[in-house]
Amino acid sequence: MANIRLIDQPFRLGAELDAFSAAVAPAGAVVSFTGVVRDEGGTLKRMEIEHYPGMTEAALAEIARDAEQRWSLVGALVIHRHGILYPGEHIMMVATAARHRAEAFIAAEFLMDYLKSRAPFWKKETRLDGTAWVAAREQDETALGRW
Amino acid sequence: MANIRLIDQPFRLGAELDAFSAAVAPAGAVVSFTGVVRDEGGTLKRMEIEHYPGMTEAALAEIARDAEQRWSLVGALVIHRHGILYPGEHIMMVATAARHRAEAFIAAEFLMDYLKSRAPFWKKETRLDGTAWVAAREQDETALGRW
Amino acid sequence: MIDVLYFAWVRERIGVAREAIDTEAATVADLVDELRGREDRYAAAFADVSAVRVAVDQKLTDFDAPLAGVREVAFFPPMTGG
Amino acid sequence: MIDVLYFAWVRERIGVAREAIDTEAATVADLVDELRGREDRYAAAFADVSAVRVAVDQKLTDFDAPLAGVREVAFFPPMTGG
Repeated sequence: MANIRLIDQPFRLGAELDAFSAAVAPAGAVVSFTGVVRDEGGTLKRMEIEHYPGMTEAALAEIARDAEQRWSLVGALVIHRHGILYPGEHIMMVATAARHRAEAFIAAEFLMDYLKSRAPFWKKETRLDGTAWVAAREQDETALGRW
Repeated sequence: MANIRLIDQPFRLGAELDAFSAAVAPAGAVVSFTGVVRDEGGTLKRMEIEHYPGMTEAALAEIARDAEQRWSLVGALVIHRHGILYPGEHIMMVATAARHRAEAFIAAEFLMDYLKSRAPFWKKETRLDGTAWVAAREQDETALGRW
Repeated sequence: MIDVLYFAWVRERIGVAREAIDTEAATVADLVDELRGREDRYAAAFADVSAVRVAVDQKLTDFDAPLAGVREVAFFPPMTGG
Repeated sequence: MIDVLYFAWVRERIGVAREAIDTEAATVADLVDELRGREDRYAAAFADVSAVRVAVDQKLTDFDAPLAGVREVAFFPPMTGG
């Protein structure tokens, strides 16, 4: 069963990966992805992530369940923050565990592609010159065509 | 510059990923892969990894340099153990950092594919019923055709 | 009565995060037309519906989706998580 | 004199990890033939050369590689790192 957490405070990447890795001990391969708030050359002051309570949890659970079934994962982890974040902070992480590396890699990429475009999160950036909602990247939508 | 380490003692996965993530702060995307000694349903007692001192370091450095150049990585980390390992221990890890996730993922897969088939390591397993060298998997060799 | 929720810049343009709307609209598109006719702030939010996504009872869907029996409709821009 | 190194089961079959060999062999394949003719343990290690890989001066290469000026040759099975 996937471990899914939606949180409004920083999380400890390394500690989370250690705990996940220990929990999926029979797996031979563990892949993680972490998204980090870039400082954009010092121009980004902070990021705010809005989400849709209720739908967010359901969407993440469905995406993780899909991944687990498609690639017989030993386990999957999704952590995503909302609220205010500062440059250098981790926005989210996914981790996947499988018997061999190919499955762990592809499942992590699948999770990320869906999480980017199908989980109800919206990022707003406050830069030195003002505030703006982050626009969806067209390649994030087209990435879904792979699956 | 890639950080490459060949070690004969256990390493702390989470602490290594935290340190790597902090060192590549301008990157938006960090991917890690970790290979773990499986216990094969309790039949595996230990694994011994032999390597070719001198060539190993050179091969790892060349593979990492290739990855950094092909995908403009912000950073890359390779840690690989040799000597005796027990089930549940981490055999190796790679981590990659890039501006966007696609580059970080593909560079990590490239590192793994080359590390599997082009870095001079050999695994020997001691099972309940005896000792045997691990055979190379054909798909590990064919995986290189992708690059 | 349907609970209508707005997120991100759709919320900012409309000025509320959630409201209960008494409507006979048969589909999401009908509801959008009805809202557009009410006040400028709705017209501004729905000026370009190709930039707006919709969820009905917390499932992503499209503007043709029927509203019979529906409790909750949400409008928002394309998602930017991860 | 060339330093010849053996790893994994190639090392186990030959019984040493490294030895200095005085040889006039022009290529890796010639060296393998020479070794095979010496003793059974070499013949056993090189019985199926399709299962053996070679590095010359720590670079992977093939059995056609020339040995002129070479200091180190290593024989081993396909690698199984990662």
